[in-house]
Amino acid sequence: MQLTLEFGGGLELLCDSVKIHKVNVNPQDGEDKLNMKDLLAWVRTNLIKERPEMFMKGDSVRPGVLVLVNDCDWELSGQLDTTLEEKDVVVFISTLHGG
Amino acid sequence: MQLTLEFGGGLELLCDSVKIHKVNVNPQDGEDKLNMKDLLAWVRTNLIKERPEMFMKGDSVRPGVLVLVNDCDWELSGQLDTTLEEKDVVVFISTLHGG
Amino acid sequence: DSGFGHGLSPDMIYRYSRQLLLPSFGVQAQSSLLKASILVVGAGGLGSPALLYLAACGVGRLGIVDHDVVELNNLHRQIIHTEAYIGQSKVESAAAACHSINSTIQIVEHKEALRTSNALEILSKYDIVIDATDNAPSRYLISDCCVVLGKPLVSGAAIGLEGQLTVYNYNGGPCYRCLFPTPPPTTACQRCSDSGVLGIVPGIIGCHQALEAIKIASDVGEPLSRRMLLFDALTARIRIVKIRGRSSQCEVCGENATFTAKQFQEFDYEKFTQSPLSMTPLKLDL
Amino acid sequence: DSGFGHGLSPDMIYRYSRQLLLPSFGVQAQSSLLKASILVVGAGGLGSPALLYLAACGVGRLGIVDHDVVELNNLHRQIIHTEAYIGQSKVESAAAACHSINSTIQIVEHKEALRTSNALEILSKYDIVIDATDNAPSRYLISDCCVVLGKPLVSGAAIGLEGQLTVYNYNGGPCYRCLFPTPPPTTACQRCSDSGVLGIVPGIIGCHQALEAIKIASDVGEPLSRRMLLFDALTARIRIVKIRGRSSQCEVCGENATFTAKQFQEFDYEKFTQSPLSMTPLKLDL
Ligand SMILES: [Zn+2]
Ligand SMILES: [Zn+2]
Repeated sequence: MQLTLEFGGGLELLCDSVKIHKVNVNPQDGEDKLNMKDLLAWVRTNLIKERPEMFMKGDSVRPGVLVLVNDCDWELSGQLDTTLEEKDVVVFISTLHGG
Repeated sequence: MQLTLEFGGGLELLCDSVKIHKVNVNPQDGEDKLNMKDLLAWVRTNLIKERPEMFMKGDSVRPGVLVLVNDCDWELSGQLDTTLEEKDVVVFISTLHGG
Repeated sequence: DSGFGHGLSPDMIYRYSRQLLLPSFGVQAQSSLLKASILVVGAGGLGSPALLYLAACGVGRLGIVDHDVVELNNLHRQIIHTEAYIGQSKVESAAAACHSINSTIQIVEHKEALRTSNALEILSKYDIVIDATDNAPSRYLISDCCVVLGKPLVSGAAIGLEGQLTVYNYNGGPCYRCLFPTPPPTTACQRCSDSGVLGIVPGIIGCHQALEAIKIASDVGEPLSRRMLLFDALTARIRIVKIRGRSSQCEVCGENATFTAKQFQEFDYEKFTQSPLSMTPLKLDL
Repeated sequence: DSGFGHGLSPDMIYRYSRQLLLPSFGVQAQSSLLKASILVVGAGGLGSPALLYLAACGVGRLGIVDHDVVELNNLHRQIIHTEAYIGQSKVESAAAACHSINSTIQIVEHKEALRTSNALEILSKYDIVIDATDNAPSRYLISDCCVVLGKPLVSGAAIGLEGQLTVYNYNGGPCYRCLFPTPPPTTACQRCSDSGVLGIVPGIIGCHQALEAIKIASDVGEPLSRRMLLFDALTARIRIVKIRGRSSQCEVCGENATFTAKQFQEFDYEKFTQSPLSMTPLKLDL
């Protein structure tokens, strides 16, 4: 499944400072769907190069990270249970505090 | 065919000051496709309430109007010959000169 | 009343004529602005353009909170301050600048840090609050105080080459804690003073904060509530995304929340976020 | 050179420290900015924030072109001017404001209207041009002149509650005429002075113009070439759309175009667009 993953607000620093990743992620063996929980595990294994605790906490993202699936907060689509579809765009962005 | 048509830069004044129009436009009798030329004729007949010369010139838009199909200049997709698809978003925007 | 019915003097009509001419703004929206009061917390990178534009457009009463003094290394982004004010209070400097572009509005100087001990009193005097601060504890403190007082909050942030903006606690929308119930780890909380920022980035976000406050104050357009603007200056990309509504579980604004003024005053925001409300910036040695 | 290798004096290091700290900006981009020259045509609604931020961030030489004087009805949006400058030259007023926030850069005052007779000489002295004017003939004149001289052009416009922004003639991208080969009917050319504008709208667009000019001058990020930003303040919607590249048919920059400096000087932009380069605004009577 082709997905576009974007990292912002400093999270890109955890993946070699690359903000946009065009990736191919498939459902796990025996599954026919890919959900956000699967994707997070995949991202942690395949994209996060350092300080994974700055990206995840338990099996979700750490506090202060917003997750957007197709420009929509994942809280509105079922959070970890959100089912992903071909060509979806998933954004991980750390909230900023500066000014 | 369901389309979203948006007017901006003052062009909305030609259609009752409504900027966003969700419309249903079908190919003409005997045709299986709808292109931008057909859509312009449809817009002129169905949406433009006043001063049509501020919207069209000949069978195209007047000078100073940009046409965007799915956020992309119609010059890049074939202008009047651009074929429209279900759920396309077409923006008509007048260039601004103020400051 | 000046006798014109709309409450605008001839001088005001002349000054604000380009806004009065505007069919979707006009006399009614301008009159609302002139009656409105807006508090800007922070006269720094975000607050600078926000304050200048709010003063210019005719907000009736404009409050400024800050405890800092102007430093030379602020001037690359804090365009409200001039070299002549280096070493002086940011609030005095900002108030003087606002007064010089519009002497007909009221400007209120709050030369102190916003804390649980003074926030309720200060914020209660304004219709709308703009969070233009630079740290996590202040953001929780201001949002909680706005919930307690029922004030809409226009929240902006910028660091490096990125900016973010949304409106909290407006018309049934979420508060800051609905989005961020748990504070981030302190290592994730960068400040402009430590991590750097391109000056124009808070400039753009601060302008958007002024716009959203103007829209709320004049009851014109659709404020950026339940939506968030995400700005990346480097690639010139802007997303406006849909965010969650008010959370029923929110500890401050949720259905069963009982967060009172007294609890607010006793809440330790520095302990909650594990970071100080204000701090001395690092020194740069090239 | 100050002896530090990077050409930055200790005062500059302190002043620009928040930009120097930024990994994606840093010493190299700051040095480029300090060596760059940028011309802002128009010290009005768009030019005000653009000039303030360009001065603040450290553009080495900043030119300002305008022939107007400051009026009270400018002040709701032209935040670079103060009440004290009403009746005085906009260029002098803007130059004084820029100088007061950064006395270390060079500011050049061009107190005249830009015309075919002086444009080549003025524009040739700068690396980058910002179009912050308010009328169609000026926009064609400036773009054509930039093509003749090979200068990138950061073009912004705002009216009412909408704004637009793009970069022309940059890195093989289109010029203004590639997009608009034929001028619009004069009835489609509104000016802020006639049709009204909410002050913060040119504020936001002018800030974006400063950002794009900074990116080009410092060779950082992706400038908004072949893309256009469309901003609707009322609904808080921003689109960044893809626009055409250079047109091979363009009469000024196209493959077979032979538009010379001499032709530029003889071109009648007022006749071409059927509208004057400058004009007295309407008077508002409520
Ligand atoms: Zn809440
Ligand atoms: Zn061209």
